Amino acid sequence: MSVSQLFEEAYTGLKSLVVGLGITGKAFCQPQVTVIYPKQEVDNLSSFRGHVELIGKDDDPSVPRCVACGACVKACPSNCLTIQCPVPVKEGDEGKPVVMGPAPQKGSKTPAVVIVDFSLCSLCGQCARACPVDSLQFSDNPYMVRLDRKEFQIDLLARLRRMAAE
Amino acid sequence: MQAFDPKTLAQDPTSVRFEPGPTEDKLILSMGPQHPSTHGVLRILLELDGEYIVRAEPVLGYVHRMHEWMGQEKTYFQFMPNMGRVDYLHAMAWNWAYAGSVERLAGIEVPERAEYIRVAVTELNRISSHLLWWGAYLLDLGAFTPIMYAFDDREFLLDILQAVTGSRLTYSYFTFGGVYNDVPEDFPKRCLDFVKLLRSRLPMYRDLVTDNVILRGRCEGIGEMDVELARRYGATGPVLRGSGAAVDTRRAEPYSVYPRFDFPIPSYPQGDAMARYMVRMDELETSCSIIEQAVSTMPGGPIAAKAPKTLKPPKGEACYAVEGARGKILVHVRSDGGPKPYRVKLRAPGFSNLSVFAELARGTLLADAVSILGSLDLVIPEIDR
Amino acid sequence: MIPAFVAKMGPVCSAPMDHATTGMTLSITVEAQNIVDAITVLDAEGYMLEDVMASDLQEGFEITYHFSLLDGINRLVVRALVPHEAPRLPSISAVYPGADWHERECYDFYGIDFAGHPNLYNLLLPENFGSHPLVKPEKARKSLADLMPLGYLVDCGLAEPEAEKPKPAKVVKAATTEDA
Amino acid sequence: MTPDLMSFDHPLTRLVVGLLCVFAFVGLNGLVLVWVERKVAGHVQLRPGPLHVGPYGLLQPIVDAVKLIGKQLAMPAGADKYLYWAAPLLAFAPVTVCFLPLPFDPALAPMRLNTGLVLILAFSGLGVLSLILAGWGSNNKWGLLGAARSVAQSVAYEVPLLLSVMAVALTAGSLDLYEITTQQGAWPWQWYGVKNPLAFFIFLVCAVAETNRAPFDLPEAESELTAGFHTEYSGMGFGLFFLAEYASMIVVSGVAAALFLGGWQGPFLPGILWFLVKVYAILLLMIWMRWTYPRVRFDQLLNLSWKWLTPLALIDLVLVVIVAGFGG
Repeated sequence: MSVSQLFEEAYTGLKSLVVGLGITGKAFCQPQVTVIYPKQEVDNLSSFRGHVELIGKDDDPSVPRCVACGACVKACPSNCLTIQCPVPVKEGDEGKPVVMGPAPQKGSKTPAVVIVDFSLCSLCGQCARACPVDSLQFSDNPYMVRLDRKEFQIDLLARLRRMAAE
Repeated sequence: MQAFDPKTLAQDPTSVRFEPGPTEDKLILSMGPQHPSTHGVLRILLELDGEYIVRAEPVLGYVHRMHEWMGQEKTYFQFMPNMGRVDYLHAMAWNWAYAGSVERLAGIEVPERAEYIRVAVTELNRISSHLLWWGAYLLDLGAFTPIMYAFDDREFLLDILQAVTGSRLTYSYFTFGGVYNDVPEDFPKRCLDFVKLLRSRLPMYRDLVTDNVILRGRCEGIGEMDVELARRYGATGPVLRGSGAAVDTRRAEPYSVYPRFDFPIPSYPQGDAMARYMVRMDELETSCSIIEQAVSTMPGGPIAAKAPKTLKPPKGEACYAVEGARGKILVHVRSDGGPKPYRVKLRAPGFSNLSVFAELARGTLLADAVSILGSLDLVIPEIDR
Repeated sequence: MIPAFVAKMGPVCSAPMDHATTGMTLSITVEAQNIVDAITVLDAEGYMLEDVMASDLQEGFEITYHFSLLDGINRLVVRALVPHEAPRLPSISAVYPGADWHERECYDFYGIDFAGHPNLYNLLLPENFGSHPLVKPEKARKSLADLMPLGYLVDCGLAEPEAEKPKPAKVVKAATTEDA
Repeated sequence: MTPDLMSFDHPLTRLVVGLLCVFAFVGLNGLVLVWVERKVAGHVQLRPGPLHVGPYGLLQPIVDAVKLIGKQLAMPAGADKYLYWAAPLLAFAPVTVCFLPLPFDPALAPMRLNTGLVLILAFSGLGVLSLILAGWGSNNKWGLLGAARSVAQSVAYEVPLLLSVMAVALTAGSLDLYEITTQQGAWPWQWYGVKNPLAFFIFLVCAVAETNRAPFDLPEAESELTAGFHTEYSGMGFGLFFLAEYASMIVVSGVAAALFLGGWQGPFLPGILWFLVKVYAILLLMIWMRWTYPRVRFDQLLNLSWKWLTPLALIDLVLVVIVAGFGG
């Protein structure tokens, strides 16, 4: 390698270093892009896919469309859904307290308990896909901070009633 | 300093097996599982002579999750969300490989619109993977700023993908026969805007990093491999293209609607870390051009074929190869006609790419080994599965 | 159409497959002891080792090697069957160094012993893990006849062709497997 | 009014008061530098940097310091107890001595020595000893590799550093920093940095390497050696290394300001302010470089020193001698 080549290489090398400084220097003067979160709002929450929630009937939004068939429970890869209905009363057992059993139960067309355990959920949407009456959808609730994992057992019926009331 | 004593590591069978070399002044160094540049929890046992590497052996399995067993235990639909977790950086390609192999097995036709959406989101995801690699690789080489610029650009992309899929990282967007839900109205416009933005940023990337004399010194001539070595180890993707073979599964074994798009396959003959770097930088542009073509010619129609709620493919087997950001993803599914696969085999490109590392790292400096490791673009969850 | 080099591999049987429905073009079954010779032929032909997969069947462990050329649609699988009692076959890691890790993975999951492997220890599982998680219980195992389509079984002499049901796949076969 | 250290008659009193001032100066400037570094890094990376503690995050370094002091001082098993704890102290102590001959202002030179430059170079050479002890004493392989790197690096970069300083000392005809400063004028064209830009450039590069700053931060290269020589240090043990790094940055910037940029001299403003402005300009350049470049490789680092900087510094020295011979 000749001396001139050597110095040419050194020159281009030094130039690239100066160009690099120029770029970071320019960035230094540009406005920042950080969203300082609790003080500023994040603007794309509407498309966020949170835990599943029930969809109410068109005529009565506080009652879910759900027919308590149990398809979503079976479809869930992580077993995070619980749907319970009253177990049909056997003959001779009338008057005893109502026992809840996993859906489907004979004679029950609405669920008595719908719980999603969000600490297990991986948000895959298989439950919503499996639902025959389109009663499940993703919520867009990103504020999911709890102190105990048990608190992630979300009562969807209560949530639906609350949403309908608002 | 105590001499290396294999007895003190009796609880660790891997280390015991990695005996000290023939001379005593070799240093056995356990790089990882917690090390800044092993990208997660990879462990590499190194035998060093000074700072020169005599022997390197990757130790895997720290994030092993037994996906293949889960594949056998879950139904076809239930295994789908696992695919986003295998390689969290290019989840769409894994989605596609599994969906594609089951579609082949069950003979499900995918509607045209779904194919175009698949292409668009997979290429977007590829760009996000390459951008993250770019930043992380420079972090390995000691430059802290580029990853922030890369993440700044990646943010726009993740917003687009969030609007489509609802999540920002571990997508499970594909279903058998199509995609989960339709893209929003403004999807093509946002894609084109993003492509424009990225193209305006690429010269900055080049000036700041690619042309930088220090980076060139760290990458050029490091970890050279040729096509023959890549073939014997099964290295694919940018690693293979960086060795001079212009091979891309999207072109070699065309799937979906890729044959309809016009895109170049970047390849560099040098085979060093710089060549792999350049291939990935060029692929950013390639993916941009595919996205442009896909969203501007996206037809209307249904987004998913009618698939039964419980899928029971006929007995048989099928594989599906997809070009992921790291190389050829191959999913092989065997069915016995039941609702669960009999066997699912996932071929992770990073697994084969990493297996070359021992060969490439021999005789290099420790700093070069870090550079080589970074240039292979590893995602450890994909390698460990 | 079966390429000429297949004959050199000493196949027990070779069945063409339909790429459109299976993603493969050719399936070659060889004796487990001959695997290294068979794969040396593929190496000379310039094939790349993609993957090594094992599955647990009633007949034994079936080890499936996926090969393809760097370019083009030409994936072929080489299969070898080893019995459950003595799951042992020669290692091909001397021919394809990339097979090293794939074989270790099979050893992890199925306990298949690759003779002549330089480094046969657990790769993904801890070294003292003890068991092989993907080995199926006796009743869950299926035989080849339950897993493979009829066309393949016929080609391998495992079943009689059903006269009334010509496989549509067979028609396409000739069109898609002529490369390699 | 500027404080006048010269009013203390006895040199020993001056030394003690000077040392106390230096400790305060180093501590305060260290904290400010941490803030500046993080703020610059933030803005270069399009993010705000420290923000929440105090106005503009100004109190963040204090919180960090309190956190570091509050942490447990852990020592790895098998470490050499004395070497292990001596290392951080040894890293910090010599750097403070280096401040003594620095002329901050005509009235504010803690110690005027006619061999001030030699003192600084000698004591900054001691700094590498602490890195070796830290790396060796902590019984950690990463630390050992870091220590080995730091030795080779400091040996390689002392040479061109000395040569470039010698070029200036020859021109000025003195080794006293006060003397060298006064020989330059208030305006840039009177500075040695402008008269002899090559020596200035070599000094800057070597200064970055001597203080182990990116892109030459090989002894602690975090993506290769996790943290190099201070891998095992926690709490204030690490804090002292951290402080020593910033202190030695200030020292080399101070020396550069005095040698090449006319020290305290400048129009209109008081001397101490000019001196600090010049020191901080060089510090900012070092910080700016850190957040721009990748790290060089070890052999490249040594090659740069032996194949480029040392010959160039020698040529520069010869030129200076010739010019001084003809001129003087």
